[in-house]
Amino acid sequence: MATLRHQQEKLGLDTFLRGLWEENPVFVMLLGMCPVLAVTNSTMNAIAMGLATTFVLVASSGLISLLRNLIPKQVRIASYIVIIATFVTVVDYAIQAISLDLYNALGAFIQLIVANCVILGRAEAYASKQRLHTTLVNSLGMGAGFTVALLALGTVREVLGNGTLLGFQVMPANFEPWVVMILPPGGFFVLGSWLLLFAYIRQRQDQRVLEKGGVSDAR
Amino acid sequence: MQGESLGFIFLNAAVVNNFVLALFLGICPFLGVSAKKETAWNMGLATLFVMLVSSVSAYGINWLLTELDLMFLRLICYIAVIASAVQLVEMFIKKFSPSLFRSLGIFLPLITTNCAILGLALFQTAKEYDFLQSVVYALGAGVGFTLALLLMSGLREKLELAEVPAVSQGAAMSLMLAGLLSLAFMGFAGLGGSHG
Amino acid sequence: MMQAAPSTPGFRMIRTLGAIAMLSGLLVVLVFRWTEPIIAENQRIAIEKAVFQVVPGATRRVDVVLGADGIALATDAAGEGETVYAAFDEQGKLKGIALAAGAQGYQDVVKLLYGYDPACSCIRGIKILKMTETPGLGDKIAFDPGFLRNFEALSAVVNASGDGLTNPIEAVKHGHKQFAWEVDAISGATISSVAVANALNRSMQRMAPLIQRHRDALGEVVR
Amino acid sequence: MMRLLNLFRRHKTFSHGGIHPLEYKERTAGLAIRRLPFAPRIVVPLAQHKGAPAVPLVTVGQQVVRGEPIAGADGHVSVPMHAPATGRIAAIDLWPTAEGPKAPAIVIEVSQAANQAVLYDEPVDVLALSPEEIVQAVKDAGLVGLGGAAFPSHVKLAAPPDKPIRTLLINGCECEPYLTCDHRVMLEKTDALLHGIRIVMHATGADRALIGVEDNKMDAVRAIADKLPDDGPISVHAVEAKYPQGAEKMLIESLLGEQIPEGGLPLDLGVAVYNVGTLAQMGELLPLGRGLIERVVTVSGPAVVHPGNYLVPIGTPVGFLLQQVGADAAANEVILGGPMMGMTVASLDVPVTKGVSGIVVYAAGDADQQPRTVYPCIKCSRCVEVCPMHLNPSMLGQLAQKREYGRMEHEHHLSQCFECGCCAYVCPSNIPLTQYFRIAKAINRETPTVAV
Amino acid sequence: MSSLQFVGVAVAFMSALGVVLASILVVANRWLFVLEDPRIDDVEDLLPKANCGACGTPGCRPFAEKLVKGEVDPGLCTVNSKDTNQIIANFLGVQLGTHEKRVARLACAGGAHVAYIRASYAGLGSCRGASLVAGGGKGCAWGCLGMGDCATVCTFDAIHMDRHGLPVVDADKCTACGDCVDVCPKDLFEIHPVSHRLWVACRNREFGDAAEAQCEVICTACERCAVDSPEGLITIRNNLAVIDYGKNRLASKVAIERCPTGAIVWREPDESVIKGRDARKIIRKTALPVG
Amino acid sequence: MFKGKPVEIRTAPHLKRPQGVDEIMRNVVYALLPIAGFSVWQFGISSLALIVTTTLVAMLTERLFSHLSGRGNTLKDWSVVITGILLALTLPPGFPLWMAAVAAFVAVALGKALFGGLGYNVMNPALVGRAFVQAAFPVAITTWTPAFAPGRFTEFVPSTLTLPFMKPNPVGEWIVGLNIDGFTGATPLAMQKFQHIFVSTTDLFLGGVVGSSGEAPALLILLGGLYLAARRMLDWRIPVGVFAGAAAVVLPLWLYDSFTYPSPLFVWFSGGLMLGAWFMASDMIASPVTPLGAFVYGALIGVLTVVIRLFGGLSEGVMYAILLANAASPLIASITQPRVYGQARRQGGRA
Ligand SMILES: Cc1cc2nc3c(=O)[nH]c(=O)nc-3n(C[C@H](O)[C@H](O)[C@H](O)COP(=O)(O)O)c2cc1C
Ligand SMILES: Cc1cc2nc3c(=O)[nH]c(=O)nc-3n(C[C@H](O)[C@H](O)[C@H](O)COP(=O)(O)O)c2cc1C
Ligand SMILES: Cc1cc2nc3c(=O)[nH]c(=O)nc-3n(C[C@H](O)[C@H](O)[C@H](O)COP(=O)(O)O)c2cc1C
Ligand SMILES: Cc1cc2nc3c(=O)[nH]c(=O)nc-3n(C[C@H](O)[C@H](O)[C@H](O)CO)c2cc1C
Ligand code: SF4
Ligand code: SF4
Ligand code: SF4
Ligand code: SF4
Ligand code: FES
Repeated sequence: MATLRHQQEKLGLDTFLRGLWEENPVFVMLLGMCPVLAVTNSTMNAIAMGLATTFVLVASSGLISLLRNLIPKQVRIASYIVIIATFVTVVDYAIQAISLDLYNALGAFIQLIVANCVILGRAEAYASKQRLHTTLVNSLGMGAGFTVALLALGTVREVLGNGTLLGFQVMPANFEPWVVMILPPGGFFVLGSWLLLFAYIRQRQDQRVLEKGGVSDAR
Repeated sequence: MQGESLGFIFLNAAVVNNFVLALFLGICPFLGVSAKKETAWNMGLATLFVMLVSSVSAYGINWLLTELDLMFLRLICYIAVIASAVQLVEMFIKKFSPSLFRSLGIFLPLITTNCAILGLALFQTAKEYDFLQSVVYALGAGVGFTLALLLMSGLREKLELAEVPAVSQGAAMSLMLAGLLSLAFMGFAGLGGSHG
Repeated sequence: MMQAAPSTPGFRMIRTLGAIAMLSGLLVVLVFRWTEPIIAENQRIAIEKAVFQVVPGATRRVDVVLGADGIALATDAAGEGETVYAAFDEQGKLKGIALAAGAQGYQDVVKLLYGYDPACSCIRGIKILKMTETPGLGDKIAFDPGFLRNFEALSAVVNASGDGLTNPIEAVKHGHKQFAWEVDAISGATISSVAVANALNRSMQRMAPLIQRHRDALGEVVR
Repeated sequence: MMRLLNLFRRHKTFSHGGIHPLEYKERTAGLAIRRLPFAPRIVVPLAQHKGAPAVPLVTVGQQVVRGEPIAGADGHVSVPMHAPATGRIAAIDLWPTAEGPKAPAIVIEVSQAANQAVLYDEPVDVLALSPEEIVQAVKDAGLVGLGGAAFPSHVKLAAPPDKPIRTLLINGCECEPYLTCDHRVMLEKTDALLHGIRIVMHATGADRALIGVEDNKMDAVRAIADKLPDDGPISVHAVEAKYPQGAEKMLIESLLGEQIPEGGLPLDLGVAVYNVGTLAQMGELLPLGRGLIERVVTVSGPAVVHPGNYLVPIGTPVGFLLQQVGADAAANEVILGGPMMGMTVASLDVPVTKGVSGIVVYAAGDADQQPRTVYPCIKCSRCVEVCPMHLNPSMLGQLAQKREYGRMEHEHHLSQCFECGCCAYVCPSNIPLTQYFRIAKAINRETPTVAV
Repeated sequence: MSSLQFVGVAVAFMSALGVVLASILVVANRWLFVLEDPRIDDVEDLLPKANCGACGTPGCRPFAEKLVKGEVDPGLCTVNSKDTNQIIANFLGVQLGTHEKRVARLACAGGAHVAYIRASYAGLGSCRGASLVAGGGKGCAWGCLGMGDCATVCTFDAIHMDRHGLPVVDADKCTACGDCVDVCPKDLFEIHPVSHRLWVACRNREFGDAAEAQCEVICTACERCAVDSPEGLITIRNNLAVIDYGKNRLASKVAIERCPTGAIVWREPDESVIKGRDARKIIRKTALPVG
Repeated sequence: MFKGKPVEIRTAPHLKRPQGVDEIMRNVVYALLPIAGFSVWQFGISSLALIVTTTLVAMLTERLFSHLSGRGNTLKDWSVVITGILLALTLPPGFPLWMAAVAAFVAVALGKALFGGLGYNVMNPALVGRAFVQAAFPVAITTWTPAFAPGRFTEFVPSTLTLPFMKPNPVGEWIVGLNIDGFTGATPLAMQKFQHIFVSTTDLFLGGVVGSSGEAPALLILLGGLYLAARRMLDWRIPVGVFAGAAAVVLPLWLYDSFTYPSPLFVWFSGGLMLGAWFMASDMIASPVTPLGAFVYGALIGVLTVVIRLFGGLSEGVMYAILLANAASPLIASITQPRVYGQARRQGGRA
């Protein structure tokens, strides 16, 4: 039956950029928050986590998009999860093989990529309905958006909380680090502050549009 | 660890290393479903229940996989079994208590994909808990999750009635609140450990 | 779509999920087989690095299971007991035993590896393997030079009856160390320091007598 | 132990809440009741009481004599009106009321020549009548509650057989600041009051009557007690002077130790509550067979030159009354009733009605009139402490600000609030809590769907 | 265990797991299936979720249920754009349904520049609150208090207060949800189809000079409109002109021409207001003094 | 009379009790001043600088945010002055001023302005500020300096004047240089917890022990608190609840083993419990409005404080206990709603 929402999307730059900003999984959709908060106490971790997640996202979305017409509705979720878990296991072993230190630093969160809401969300909302090429580009965009968000947190937290960036001292030697930034509350505060900043910018923009006599972009 | 007492495991999972506020697990539902006390309570109970189910299943699977020497399949098996179990529970509730389903409705699928559930399974394996310890761990984690959710929902309901500045309404405020809660929970650090 | 449930044959569901599971099993097992040796090698290097760090002068290690009724090579996997790493120098002389230990710290369990030298009845070094202590405070136990100096020769002498230590290993407040078996705590991180001392003490109370009893046999395992 | 406590709390009172603002009663408490001249025009609104408005019995241009019925009751919960003065019916027209909306009223042009004697009376021996006849007589007299609510008095007399009235409470608390009319009535019309009590006891079959008087009026307590036998069915009790001791729910709790169930009436406890003024009027009017045409009104307040207790014909415009007693040049606010629950009038043409027990006039710049900064609720819990109905005004106020009227009713018992104003009086944030609650109740009444 | 065996065991285990789980789900599906028309969710997704009630149901979900059952037309939702309603209609295979646009109208024209104030109100800035305090202090006891409860309550931002403190309805935005009707303490709003062109913008029930002493745009019950119009279209009740919209087709601008105050008006299809030629021209821009 | 000017209409009640928010807040400031004064006498100009810094920064932050959100000048309600002073009183006397400024900014911005200012904060702003710096600078905030140091009125504690964002200047040598007998840098609570040494209650009562700048003079705190309670400016149930809750946990333990566990008196008078119970737990905005709720809330603070002190990793728990109870207060309020008149079980008619 022709349902309401299944219009095939046309491929365009927009497909990619949306994930980066308009529909940024972290800043806008508030998905996949756990790794964002948990592993961003250093920039290195943030990068590794971002790349790993992007890989899983792209690979699983692609496969799901390919199989989308073969999977019956009732076992949809189970199938998606198995597929995602497979790729996560692959990444898990790959990282162990690349560097044990990195693996230890990321803790269980590599395996928890399985449960990352972004990936299953994308599978449900996009990959299961769209053709392969748009899916790949879209999930690449989402992955990039996710990585950017991780970096936004990781750099702030590492610089303030440890005085370093990617392990290199960037603050004066006598700088007193703000330990709280590396601790759990710091994660919440930094992410919250980013959101506040975005909200403030958006408000200012709206105000400016209103002052010019226009209508704000809301319908 | 073999030596840990059940009481300590419970306290540790519930408050000291609270899943949401200290370990960052299950943040998405924590932010999503904490607007009303009632839904928070329901969600907390549902999660507690699923955690128990998942803890027991994970213990079983782990045993089976160790016997078969297939440990590398652990992640896939955990998630597949937990997801199926949750889906079963969902159908079951939908069938037998539509009212409960309406109040828990959307949460059940949310719980499936919730890192806290999977994290619980992975952590209990990593900590090599025996069966009883695993169950208590799940209980503690569930209670801690419910507690965090309830506190959060109380605060958010209170702020519903406040004149919150436009900028800080919504997700930003929820995160700041979570941060404050997390800051307060730091007071529990080291609770139950032997000090002095 | 509404009547989807009855109209999808159960067989199709089973077949699809089965097939997907099979494929995923295949993929994972292949990756696992491929990375297994690399990971094992990584782990070996990591363990050796740690063992050689806590037992100064060692260059070879042998994994041994040490229990009440004797010792066995870990590869034989017989007997009850705890896996320890016997460390030897180039000449095959026993330089010390590396053991794992753990205790509750400020936030969570602190896990560490330490080297015990049966010849001097003392601990020769420690390495923190895993902890979540507060950065900038409790995490100093991993690298604070002053604190690590405690473990260059921390006394752990087996008592006369051979079932424990003569003097338990204990942490004391910063600047109050008097005896060779005391650990001088880090100022401001007493709890983390206590955790290290507790871990060592608990492990040593049990293991030091065993090591001393089987000291000769341990020296032999290198062959 | 209890006795020790009683040292601190000599007189009975209700269990929770209440306030004690300055009383301001001393200016008028000692002044005997006096009459004032008739106003040139008297306005008798047809709806002065709770229930259906009365229907006019007269036509424009007709001459009426003081005490003559000019409007008849329309149904059970309704009372007739009597001409408060001899004169000519000038109009039956819309007239300003204290509540706001204009409402029909009979306007009488007072005849300056007449001697204003009451010619309509049919003396009877009330205690010889049957209860039904008494109820009818009370109704014919146009008696309503003079304590403020103006509820037709006969309705309360006619208790259904399954809920007989056992106890009569007579409310002489007069807890509102400034007001002293009930105080004067108790002192000056003690006999009429006691006679009224006996009539009601006779009509209802109640076997005891308790008069509750606040302990700041001990002279009234003594005056009444002097006329009562020690062990008779009627007794007088001092209760703690504390606002709103006079609210019937509080008084019942103070004197009987019971609470009216939520949504219930005093009747559910076998109790009827009457104001002392009501019963004094009953004791006076019924034997003469007359109608209610005047009442005692305390006129006071910082801006009044000659405060006092005045016997005022019903229908006298407030403006005329103030001319007689003299008002300060700066006077700018006129309250019908007491300052805690009374209503300000928007027009001085508004007449004194049966329910008006006092007129309080403030001048611009009085301390209680200063504009105050309204802060957000600081959750200080004072309102919760003073609310005699044990409500949570803080929460109610916050919900009202967010227009959550349904939740106010369903989760926080809004309808139990009787608008006593204690919460708004104490609120340090100056939140107009009581006004919020009035708005919420009005909206809930009109749109029941909101309250779902 | 040989490599091949190892791979074999793993693959076999996973297949078995997949089959077992799928079987359980299949069985469960059979036993536990709950029938619910999935189109309800789909339709609800397309509704605006304003839950305003303009469609006559308590909210969007019940409306969706009724739509799917075919009990109502999609066109009843006045909040959605026409296009979206058309999508719903196509999806359900039904007609959109024709529904005339309805808007909220105010029965008062007494802004601060024409209506007298008799007492100054101090308290909460809420019409309802003011109306409970001696009616609010306005000379006309029926008139708009101008504190904007209606503008606050309108979810669709369709009401703004003009410079004289009168609410003005933006016909494009108004969805006829009726919230303003409920909230106004003076009951001054009514929902009308835009085809009702004749409109009495007054509720005052007093007569002649007494009325005119309260407001300059007041219905004085002079009966000119009633006399000029076809029989029965306009009657005077309680000193107020009342239009019988059952005879709407007889309505014409003739009715407004001789109104001395401009209390009866003609509304163009875009809801703009036309007054009669005899109506008093008011050039005052400032508020009348209080008193 | 009434000629030419309109009558005023307004709503009942027409009487108003005069005590307003600003008056309450001002009185709390008065009650705090003696404590602040004692702190200055005890710790000298470092303490004075600390108090001035936090108060000024808190006020500036409040002004900034009230301006940004268009709420007018909210300094007039005085509440932010309390926040500033109380914050200083909970910090160590030698706390670097720049860190104190951070604490004050966070206190007002994160603890209050974010949620809409006065009346809407969900946790005690001063304690939010303190908890933030405790987590950010855990070493600095546990570095204690001696009271009654000679020359305290002429020289600052070295760490006080640390350059912004830099590590605190070390105080170890300075303290040794002071040559004060028996100064160990440990608070009575730390001594009790880690060394099982109990400081006498009299010392605690009269001040002069190591600790935060304002926690020492239990007597002054008590008097200030009683003054406010008598004027109904704070809810007496809260401090009473705190003391009851603390005693309920510690009394059985103390009776069981008085060597390991402190006495209730020690618990009441040591650390910040007095200051916390009277001035910080009692902040009405983050505590339940219901009378029973206030007591439960207080008791929860007492219990949590003792639990954290005795069984947790920290030696002092008042701050966290109050923050946790603040977080729980909406829940407490919702389960302790007053039983409405007429809903009662009938009280036996005693007529
Ligand atoms: C946020 C925070 C984190 C802390 N982290 C640790 C820690 O990781 N390890 C530790 O031993 N103490 C930590 N502490 C301090 C302890 O609670 C305790 O004060 C200290 O161990 C006592 O040591 P001292 O007597 O040398 O000051 C921390 C305190 C705070 C406030
Ligand atoms: C519909 C209705 C019916 C009432 N019926 C009775 C009644 O039967 N008996 C009675 O004693 N009072 C009755 N009352 C009066 C009230 O209990 C109460 O005395 C009156 O509303 C004024 O009380 P107040 O001034 O304390 O508010 C009734 C009131 C209303 C509104
Ligand atoms: C807050 C409040 C205060 C009241 N104070 C008095 C009072 O002081 N004296 C009084 O007679 N009635 C007072 N009433 C009215 C009584 O509740 C009750 O209606 C009256 O005593 C019934 O008698 P009545 O019908 O004869 O007037 C008060 C009512 C309320 C709600
Ligand atoms: C009795 C009392 C205690 C107070 N305690 C505090 C406090 O501990 N911390 C604080 O920031 N403000 C306190 N305040 C001030 C005020 O309530 C506080 O700034 C608000 O929390 C800000 O919304 C107190 C006020 C009073 C009346
Ligand atoms: S006005 Fe209502 S809420 Fe306020 S104290 Fe009186 S009864 Fe309670
Ligand atoms: S008295 Fe006022 S400020 Fe205090 S709790 Fe009640 S409403 Fe809030
Ligand atoms: S129309 Fe009604 S609600 Fe709107 S401003 Fe006028 S009086 Fe207020
Ligand atoms: S509130 Fe009134 S003006 Fe606003 S949309 Fe509803 S009907 Fe129209
Ligand atoms: S990423 Fe953890 S719950 Fe969403």
